[in-house]
Amino acid sequence: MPETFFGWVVYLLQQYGSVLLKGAVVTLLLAVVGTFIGCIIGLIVGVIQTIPLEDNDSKVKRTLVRCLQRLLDAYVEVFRGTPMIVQAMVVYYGAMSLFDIDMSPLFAGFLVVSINTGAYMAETVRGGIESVDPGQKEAAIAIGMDHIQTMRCVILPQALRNVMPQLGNNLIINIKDTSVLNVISVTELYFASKSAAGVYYKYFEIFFITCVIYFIMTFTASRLLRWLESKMDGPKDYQLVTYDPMMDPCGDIPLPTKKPKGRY
Amino acid sequence: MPETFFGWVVYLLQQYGSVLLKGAVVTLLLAVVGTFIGCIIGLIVGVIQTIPLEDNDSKVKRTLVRCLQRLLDAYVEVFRGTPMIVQAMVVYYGAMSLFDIDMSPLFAGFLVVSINTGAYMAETVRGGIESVDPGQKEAAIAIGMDHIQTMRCVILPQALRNVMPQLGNNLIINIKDTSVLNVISVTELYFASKSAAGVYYKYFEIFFITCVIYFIMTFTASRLLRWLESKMDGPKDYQLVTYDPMMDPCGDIPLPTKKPKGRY
Amino acid sequence: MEKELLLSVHDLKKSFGEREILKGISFDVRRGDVVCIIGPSGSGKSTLIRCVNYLEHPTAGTIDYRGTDVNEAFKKLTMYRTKVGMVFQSFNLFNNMTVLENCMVGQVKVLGKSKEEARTTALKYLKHVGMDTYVNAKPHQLSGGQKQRVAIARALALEPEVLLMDEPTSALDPEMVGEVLRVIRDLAKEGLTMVIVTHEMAFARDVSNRVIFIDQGVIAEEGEPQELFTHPKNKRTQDFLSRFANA
Amino acid sequence: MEKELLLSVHDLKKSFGEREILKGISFDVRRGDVVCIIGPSGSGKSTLIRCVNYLEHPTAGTIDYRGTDVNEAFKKLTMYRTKVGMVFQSFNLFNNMTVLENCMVGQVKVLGKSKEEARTTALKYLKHVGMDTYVNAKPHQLSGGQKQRVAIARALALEPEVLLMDEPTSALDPEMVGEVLRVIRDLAKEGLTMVIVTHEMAFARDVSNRVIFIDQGVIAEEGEPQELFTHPKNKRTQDFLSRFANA
Amino acid sequence: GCGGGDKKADSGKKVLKVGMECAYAPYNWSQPSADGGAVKIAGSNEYAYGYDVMIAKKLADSMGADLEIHKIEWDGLAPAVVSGKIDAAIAGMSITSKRKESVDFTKPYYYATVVALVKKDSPQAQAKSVADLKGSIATSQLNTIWYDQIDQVPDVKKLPAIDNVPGMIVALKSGKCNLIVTDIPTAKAAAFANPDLTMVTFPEDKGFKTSKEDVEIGIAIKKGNKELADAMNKVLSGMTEADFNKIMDEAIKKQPLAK
Ligand SMILES: Nc1ncnc2c1ncn2[C@@H]1O[C@H](COP(=O)(O)OP(=O)(O)OP(=O)(O)O)[C@@H](O)[C@H]1O
Ligand SMILES: Nc1ncnc2c1ncn2[C@@H]1O[C@H](COP(=O)(O)OP(=O)(O)OP(=O)(O)O)[C@@H](O)[C@H]1O
Ligand SMILES: [Mg+2]
Ligand SMILES: [Mg+2]
Repeated sequence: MPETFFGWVVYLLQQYGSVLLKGAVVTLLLAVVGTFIGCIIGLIVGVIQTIPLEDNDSKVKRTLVRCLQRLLDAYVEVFRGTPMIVQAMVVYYGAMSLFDIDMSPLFAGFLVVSINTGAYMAETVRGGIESVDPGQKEAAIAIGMDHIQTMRCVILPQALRNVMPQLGNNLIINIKDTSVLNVISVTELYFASKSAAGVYYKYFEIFFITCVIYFIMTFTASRLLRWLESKMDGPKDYQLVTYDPMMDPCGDIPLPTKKPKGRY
Repeated sequence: MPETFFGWVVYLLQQYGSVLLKGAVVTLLLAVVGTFIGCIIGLIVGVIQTIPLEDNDSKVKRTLVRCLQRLLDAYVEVFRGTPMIVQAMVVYYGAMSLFDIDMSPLFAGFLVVSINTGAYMAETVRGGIESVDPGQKEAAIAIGMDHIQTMRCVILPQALRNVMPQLGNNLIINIKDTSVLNVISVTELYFASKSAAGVYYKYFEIFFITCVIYFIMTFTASRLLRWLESKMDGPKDYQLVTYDPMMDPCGDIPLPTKKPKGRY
Repeated sequence: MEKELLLSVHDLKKSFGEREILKGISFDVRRGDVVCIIGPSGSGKSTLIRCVNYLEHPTAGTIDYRGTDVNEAFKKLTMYRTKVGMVFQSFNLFNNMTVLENCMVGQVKVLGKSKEEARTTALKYLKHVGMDTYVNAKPHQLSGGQKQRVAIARALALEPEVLLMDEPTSALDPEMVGEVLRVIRDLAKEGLTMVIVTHEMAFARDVSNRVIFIDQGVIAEEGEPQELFTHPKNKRTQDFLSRFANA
Repeated sequence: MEKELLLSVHDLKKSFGEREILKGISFDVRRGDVVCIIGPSGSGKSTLIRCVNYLEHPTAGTIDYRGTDVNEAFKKLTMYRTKVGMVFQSFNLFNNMTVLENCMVGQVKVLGKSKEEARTTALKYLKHVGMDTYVNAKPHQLSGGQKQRVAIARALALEPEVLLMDEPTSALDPEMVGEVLRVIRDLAKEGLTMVIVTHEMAFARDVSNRVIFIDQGVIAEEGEPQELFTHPKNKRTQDFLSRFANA
Repeated sequence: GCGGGDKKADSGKKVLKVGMECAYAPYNWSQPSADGGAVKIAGSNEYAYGYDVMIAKKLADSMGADLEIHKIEWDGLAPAVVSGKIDAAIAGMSITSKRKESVDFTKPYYYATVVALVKKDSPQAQAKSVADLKGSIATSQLNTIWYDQIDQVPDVKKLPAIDNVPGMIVALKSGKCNLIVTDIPTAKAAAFANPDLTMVTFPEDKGFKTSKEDVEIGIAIKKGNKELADAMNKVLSGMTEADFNKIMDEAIKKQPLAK
């Protein structure tokens, strides 16, 4: 048996390296898939929450939309307001005892993370949609687009861009928060490391390894998302097809480029 | 002994109501104080991260500021990237075994939540500062303010307003995430309910109560913060001291008020 | 011979909440007309032109398209809007699309044209406004004048019968006003029917064949540009015009 | 008798990265001068005026204040900036303060005046621009013209020797240009020394006693307004001025 | 469900689904290989072993069922039994009358003697009786009878319980407390892994006073599942405390720590 801290770290890595790695894969899978589906849920909820009601809409449509919006409000509040561990237990064990639905732990995990992320993202998406210049919507309507087209072609692509940083945050949070899913027998990274700790009674050594793995995951995720963001912004330059005849006659007037932030 | 679900809920409430309530108080205390201090940390870090470096600054100052900024970057990445439960263990037990610092669990709890929130808020504050129109900063500099004055009088008050929704989010997250602090013997709500559940193995009944308490706390917190936001926006109207002689001669030209969002 | 009647607005009223902004406005637009709408800030010019395009729903009154109420003539308002184009003060180019895509999206999504066809039409009108070399640029890479020219091309690409413009040059640097006005002037010469809200009095006088002066939600004066600018009858018109002598 | 020399700019150069925007600019500002700077977009007018206020640090060249290099004459740049005020195109009123607070904060924080004193001075200059009735308003509640008048009062409240203005009316609705120009005209009449970047040619001709035409980072032409506007010598000046005949 | 009777594996044999943490040596732990007779954990490539698994294997064999191990966090075990996700939780659970409100327990499958776990170099290590531990700072595991036993130490400073064993050890090693009350297997494993810790046992009359019920460790099954209870009790009735201790010794020897 090893004697030193790092001796133990190396030893545990040999013994449990592959198990921890597998746990990390499960964690990553849950976080990525959950965040992805959660975003889609958030997107849909966000879009429904921002359906405009016109004065001349029929009463039926108004009540229907209002009801749906209140319902979704409740969904957002309840799922943001209660701990995910409880949600997991209710979904997994509750479905079994009440409706005899025997879902697999991983499926339940995806479900819970998605629903939970969806509730958080719904608010974010709504903010993102509202932060898009209203002029964009007006212009879309003015060329004859309907609500769905406006959202799909004009508003959402821009809202999504605004929402990206928050999405990254959510992914990072999910990577860490999936750890509660071990109560529904999902063996993700945290649980894997806990069982390793429970076998060797070495807490700090194992968690040192775990922290490094978590850190690698979250760091990679956040860098990847930043890269994605800059990718979404597209190229900074564009190609003139030919010379522009309407450009200034006195010659060299540079195109207004976005000024770099000034220094003073 | 009760027979039904709600019978049990009532029974457990009688048995454990006061324990749960005490747990809720600890949770709330940790979340509120932690978020508050975390915000201050985030604010300071955010301000340092945005110190502008001028071309004509001395090399010493440049290196110093750069180093500090890299250090704070590391702080943010590490504390965002690792689970709070591990941070709690390291701070509480690590301080004891390595430096013989015997802090109380609650103090360690405040410390951990604050540092953790600080790391999250730092990014948010940076975003908030950067989202303030650069013209505001220029104007402040142009009337002779220095960096500190500019930040304190002009930028931060506006950045803080932008950051409020995110602050609310963080408070809610903290209310729920303090649950991991039971590893350092902080008896907060989740821990209290877990011990209650372990006695009768009535997990669903106890967690129903706990969820309701959590929900009340998070819901109240989010509504309170919204109210605070609208409070910060100040009154919508203002009083004219007297009639404005320079106003339009053709009479009734209303002041441009912010147009309510159009409906179409 | 009278020119064909395209739009006629009857006693249009619009309230926001308690406040009545438009208090009964009627006018006709015939094929080839260039109608300029002038008036002080807050008088309701934007509200009027937005009502004509049904971006705002009028509280009362009707708008007829070729003699039939718009709500009857078109099953969907979206189709009406392709007949009556709109150019905004703040350009409102779609930020997530290139110049070319901005001019194509309406044709493809609303008119259901093929991409090829849409591309050809878009290029035609971009050339018209002198922006065909910028097809790959994103809106944020253009100057204000260039943006507005693209916005005009986007509206034209749907080949509308009438083009509405709400202060097309107000958001521009003075230097760039010229290029946009030049484009509008060309369109007027080619006989495009237009309704233009503007603060450029010299331009309004030049380009329009009718000027409507709106104040406090009603048409205070209306007439031939020469007449209205040189001999305004209404006291308010006189006051208003006097403020454009640049202090 | 020569008027007192306030500012003199010597061979000022400014590069952003590789690109040299200002390529050596020299001019003097004497007490009571009203210097207008005109030139095409992107020619470096804003950069120049920002350099004069040290909002940008010049790459080369010096700026003298009353004959002494600014960096020597003032221990801190902040004090220099209270002597040389600045008005921005986009007003840049502090959004988190009322009109009165906007005009007081500089006096209290930078000049170290008492609140009472600052209040009196602020009110005096707010009255000057006709905005003393709006002391309790927040910037977002004001029209553009009103905002710019407050911004001028804010700059004046520090009682600077020279006032720099960068296109003070470019962001305004045409209707509101008048009220701001009127204020500036009054200040000129009272003998305030000003350097104004503007696109309002008529105004520049009226108000200034010297006009500087900048193109591509150098002074292409400089002279009395009458002379420069009616008989521009430089080909570029002619081209540029011709574009203001509104299309 | 009626306890493994309704779900058939491919082989046509009954399946006995058993839940445990697999993180609590020597009762149950997980290991990367099947060494020594470990059982594969459902839905993973890990293997579970330990005292609980050995007992589970015996039970499954006698019932003619295939054993399926589910790795579930402690807090999930009771809901898993109640909802029927698993047939039995064999995880070192203490039998208490209050818990019987929610689940049924089989006869005890182990008797866990209560001992003290302390630092080797601390005065507590010399204690000859519970009274000698006077004035200690103590804690134990959440939801165990051991936590209640702490009260027997005179003038004790009782810290809040900790919900996992390694956490408890960390608290002891860091000096936040100087006494942990737990059972022999746990204390033995902990002392083995951490040479600076030692287990203190007391003579019967000077040790922690426990009723027979306090030390009974049982198997939790769904309420009313008589068939499974009977089947399990039949096997357990045939075993004595000595048999249990023999198996536990084997588990302690086989735990990864011992290698
Ligand atoms: N959606 C709305 N809700 C409430 N009030 C509105 C709305 N839109 C416009 N208004 C009000 O209606 C009045 C007329 O506004 P409108 O924009 O039509 O004026 P305008 O003539 O276009 O002025 P400008 O020359 O400044 O563009 C204003 O007082 C404005 O505050
Ligand atoms: N901070 C900066 N970094 C890099 N380039 C800059 C910066 N500020 C300005 N520029 C560039 O310097 C050139 C001159 O800009 P400037 O704003 O001085 O022009 P201007 O004459 O004021 O034009 P306008 O009339 O449009 O205000 C432009 O090409 C601009 O892109
Ligand atoms: Mg308008
Ligand atoms: Mg400029």
